[in-house]
Amino acid sequence: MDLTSQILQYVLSGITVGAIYAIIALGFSLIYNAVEIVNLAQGEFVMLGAMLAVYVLQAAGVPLFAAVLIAIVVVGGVGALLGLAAIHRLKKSSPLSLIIITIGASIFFKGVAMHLWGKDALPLPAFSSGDAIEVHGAVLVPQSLWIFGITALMLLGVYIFYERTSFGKAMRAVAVNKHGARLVGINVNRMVVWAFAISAALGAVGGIIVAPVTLASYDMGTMLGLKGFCAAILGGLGSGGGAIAGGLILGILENLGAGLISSAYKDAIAFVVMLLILFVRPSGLFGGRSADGR
Amino acid sequence: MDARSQSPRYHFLAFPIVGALLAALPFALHNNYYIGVMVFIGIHTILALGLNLLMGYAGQVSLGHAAFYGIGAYTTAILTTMLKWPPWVGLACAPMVAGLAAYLIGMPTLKLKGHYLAMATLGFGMIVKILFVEYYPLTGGTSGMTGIPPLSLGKLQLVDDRQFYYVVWFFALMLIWVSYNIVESRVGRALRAVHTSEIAAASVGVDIAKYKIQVFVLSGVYSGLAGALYAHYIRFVNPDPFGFMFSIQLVVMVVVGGMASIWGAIAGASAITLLSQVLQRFEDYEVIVFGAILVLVMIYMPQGLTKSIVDLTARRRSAKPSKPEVLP
Amino acid sequence: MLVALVAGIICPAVGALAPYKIGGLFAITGPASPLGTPERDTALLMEKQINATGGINGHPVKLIIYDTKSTETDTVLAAKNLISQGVVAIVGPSQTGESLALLDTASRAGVPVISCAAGVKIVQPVNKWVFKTAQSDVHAVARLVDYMKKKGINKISILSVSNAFGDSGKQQLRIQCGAAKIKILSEETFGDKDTDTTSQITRIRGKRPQAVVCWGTNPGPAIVARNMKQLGLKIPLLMSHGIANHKFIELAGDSANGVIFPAGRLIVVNDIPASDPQKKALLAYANAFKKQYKRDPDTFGGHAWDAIQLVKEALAKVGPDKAKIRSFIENKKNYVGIGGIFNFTPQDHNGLGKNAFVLVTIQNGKWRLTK
Amino acid sequence: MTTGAVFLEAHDVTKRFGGLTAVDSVSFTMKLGTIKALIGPNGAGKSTMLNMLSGVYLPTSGRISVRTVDVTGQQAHKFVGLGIARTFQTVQLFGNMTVIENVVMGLHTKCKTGIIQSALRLPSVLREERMVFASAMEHLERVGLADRASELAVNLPYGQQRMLEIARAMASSPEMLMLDEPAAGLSMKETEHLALFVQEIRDSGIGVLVVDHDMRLIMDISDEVVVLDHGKKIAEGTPREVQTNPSVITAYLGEEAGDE
Repeated sequence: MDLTSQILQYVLSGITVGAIYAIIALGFSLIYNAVEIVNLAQGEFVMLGAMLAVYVLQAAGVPLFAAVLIAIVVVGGVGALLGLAAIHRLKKSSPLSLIIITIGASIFFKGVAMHLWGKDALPLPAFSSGDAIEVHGAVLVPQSLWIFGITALMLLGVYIFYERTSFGKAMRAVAVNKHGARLVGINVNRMVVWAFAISAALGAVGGIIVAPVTLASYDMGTMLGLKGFCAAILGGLGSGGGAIAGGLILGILENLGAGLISSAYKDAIAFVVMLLILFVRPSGLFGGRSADGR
Repeated sequence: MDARSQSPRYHFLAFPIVGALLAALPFALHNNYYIGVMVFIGIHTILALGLNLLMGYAGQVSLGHAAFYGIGAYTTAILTTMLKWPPWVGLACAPMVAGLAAYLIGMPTLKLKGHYLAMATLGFGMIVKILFVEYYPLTGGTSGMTGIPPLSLGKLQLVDDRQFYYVVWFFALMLIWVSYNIVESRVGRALRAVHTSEIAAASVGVDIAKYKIQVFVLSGVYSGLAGALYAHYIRFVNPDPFGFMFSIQLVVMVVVGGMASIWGAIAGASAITLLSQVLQRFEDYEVIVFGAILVLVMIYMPQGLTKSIVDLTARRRSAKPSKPEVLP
Repeated sequence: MLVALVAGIICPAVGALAPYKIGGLFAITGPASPLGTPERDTALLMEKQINATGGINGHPVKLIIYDTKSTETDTVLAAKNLISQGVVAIVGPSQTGESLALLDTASRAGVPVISCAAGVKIVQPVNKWVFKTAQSDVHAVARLVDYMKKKGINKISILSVSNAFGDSGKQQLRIQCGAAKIKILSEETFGDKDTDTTSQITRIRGKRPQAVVCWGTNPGPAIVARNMKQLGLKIPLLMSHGIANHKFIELAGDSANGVIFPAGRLIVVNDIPASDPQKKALLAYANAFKKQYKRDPDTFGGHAWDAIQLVKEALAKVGPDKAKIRSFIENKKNYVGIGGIFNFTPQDHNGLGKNAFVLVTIQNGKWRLTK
Repeated sequence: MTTGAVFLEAHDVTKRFGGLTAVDSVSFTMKLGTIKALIGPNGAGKSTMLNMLSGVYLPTSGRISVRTVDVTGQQAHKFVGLGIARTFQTVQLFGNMTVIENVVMGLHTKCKTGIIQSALRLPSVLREERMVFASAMEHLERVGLADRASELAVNLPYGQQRMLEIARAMASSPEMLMLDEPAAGLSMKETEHLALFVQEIRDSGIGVLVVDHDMRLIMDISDEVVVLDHGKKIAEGTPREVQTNPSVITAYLGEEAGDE
């Protein structure tokens, strides 16, 4: 295997995980836009999606497709509940105590998942069988294609939702100016709850499509959530396009680093890259003007 | 004529009382387990104090503070086992190395704001933990380093829990005193000023960047000392205790205790440390219960324990508190 | 504080004969919980068994189990709690790091600790009070190296998890492969929460080794096996005893077939000839566990079984004296357990040799003794 | 301090925010011991100008010099050291501090206590504390707030908050004081009191730059007036000269017919 096909392999693997980071980062951005808090339970939505899908598939014996749908809807509902808890105290609390609420929620979800589904990892079957595809000496598993496709669909869906539907536009108005949105008769609280629900559902989708590759376990969410957060910051918090770019860049760089430099420092490379980018561009690659207002 | 808030006098009354209570406590506890718990509360108090200065007074969030704790622990571990330096020297060097690390990291990161700063510190914490794991020749990798010597006073080795209790709380009380002095001084006022209005603080000449870095270094120093105390207490270090989850736990201690409150740091450190011990009985459920308690405390006491309790007693005293309007 | 004070006070039991208290420290939650949970289950099973058969010399046994949460701090505190409640010995903890954090506490309090973790560092250098029942990776690696020599494999790549278990295995592989003239072409690692190892395997593929040795505990190795199959790398995959539970086969699915690894005899108990001295002990544990929990036991539970069995025998012989229990275990010879046949000495607090391991191949999702 | 000496100069100062030019190559000078007013319709760029002169904004182009030394690009907190103090359009007090602590903040650059000295509470720290609190009390007496020294700043009525902000600025003993709409929200009586105080400050040899909408106040107290419109300087002179300047009248009438 020559170096070019090795590099191609790293890039392909990088895009696969990067797509997941992108979906999670998008979830972060959705909530950040709505309430300006960072939801550190986002990774747990990913985990809940994956675990629920496995559980429904095994326990209820429904087809994979139905299990996936059920999981997404349930996780969306859980997200809405968290949103309710957050807005309950939105006005009275500092952003930091809201973040701690999401940390508490994340610990809680992890505990519940551990209790319900055990401490071991669980497998989810791939969406389609078939052999790996070979591209110039690098291989691509069919599930990766599913991941690319579904991620692209999700991103398109979010874009259409925001740009083309009146509901999405209302939500964007809340993001831009909460007070103004309230004045024109938008129910801001409802929008916040919806933002949580949608980003939870997005996270669940991410968890479900990645589970056949990576397995599902009660503690899978923390690291995925952090990397997603990392991607969101890289792209610039609150920017949809930035979230996607951030996710892909992170995934590819991380795999290239692991492959070409050292796998021992795989995670370190991801964070070093993030730090360097932040030092050069303090508001992320695609964020608004720098925080330094002078 | 002292026109400042009445708190200093109040504080200097509280200080000897708390000190005396802490000194007497081991005589009431005939059980090394409780002493051990108190030792960890002391170590966590030192950590929370430093982080509280940074978060509560300088308004900077750090999600990577466990790294400085780890740097402190590893510094003394390396100096005392590999170079055979005396434990007290290791203990003295640990905060310095951690402070230096904080300085180097703070210079570029403290230019960032809000969530970007949080993420940068988180990334830094991750990188440091990975270095602990991978830099095998120095750190012993994941298996860690054994054989760290105990602290000693003359010929007396401080290996007993009770002895160590006094060592830890000596440092903790000293740092409470130091933190209090800083908060109630020109520097503390400048920090509080930055927190209320950066633009106004700059208009009276407060060099915001300088104070941010100073506090960051100071909290690094605190954490380094805590780490060194940990290392000489357990006498073994490995990377696991210095990861992301512990950084989060520290932030939780500060917020639950109450931001911008010296006593809040002790309250938070005690509450979280004790809670995790009390929850032992829930076995598999303890994680769920811990998460639920955290959410409920933050929903119903968003200001943290100390402030909420003070508010509660204040409300009882005067039926109708005059809620001052916050300035624009 | 008060709550903890009250909560911790355990009333001494009243009865004909005071119960013997044994402490258990297991990682019931946290990353190491897949190890700690079967250990805890086994411990509870044994408590029930011992008390149902009249206790030890008429004394009932009381097991006090605490969760270490897979953290060193909680391990040390829980150990102090156990010691202050007067346990005669501590069984566990589950992880190497936790066990090492206990060295000081154990020797200071003079309590025998019988760890269920694998790391050699726990017993090397020997701490007077600390033992372990899990087989050392030294012997696991020795078995694998023997196998590779036999099959003419002399160029390998190592893929290990970045925790104490993986580290220790890697060290041993370096030493023993060096001695056996097996060349290590590359050393890769993966995080214990990593969800993808394709980049590591791609690197390995570029080095063209004859076999891959993967050293880790679930779920990482399952991902490695899957990724290897996905990337079409068709060379022998050798693994560690860290995958000796059902989970690996469940997670890796088809990719598990053909994987070879050293393991205690427990998981291939049916393949083992009746002449094997361990057969009886293995069956006793396996059947008891299955009856109680309706699932197969795994090797981790076996470590707890051996540890408690040793304490039980000591108690029966020397009574509840911590120093005597310690020296009983230190001099125990020919204890036929789950992990192997233990022969403790003052220099060897593990007491096992490489015959504690057999080589196991996964065939059609089942464990088979490697021929 | 020499009354009449040039203290600060702005040379062709421009500030753009994205496509919008808020201040368009404005030049003027500030002299010690004079009150200069900066007026103009809403959005004329008055506050932006003030923010540049106090280092809050960095000019897009142009130069600012203090005592002929170029200070363009210096950070905001350095301007106090140059002898420039200011107040804000929306009152920016440290609400969680007492009234006297706010004034003590104004003395920040006069003290030397660093983090280490204060951590150890050295005798020098206590000495300095006594000194600054005494000095702050004097400043409070000048604005008539001495009796409220230990109250929290948030609890003061609005007019007193304005005066406290000026007292804080004065505590740094500036050579030039910038007041951004000091009379906004004040009652007639409070405004008179303010006018007297500002003139008193001028008479002590300090240069004062005032931005305000209250034309009567401006015309009463100013020695010189600069008029901005759409970011450009359209007139400069004595209050009388400016009042009769045709372009000023058009600017004001075109924008808002009311006020004066």
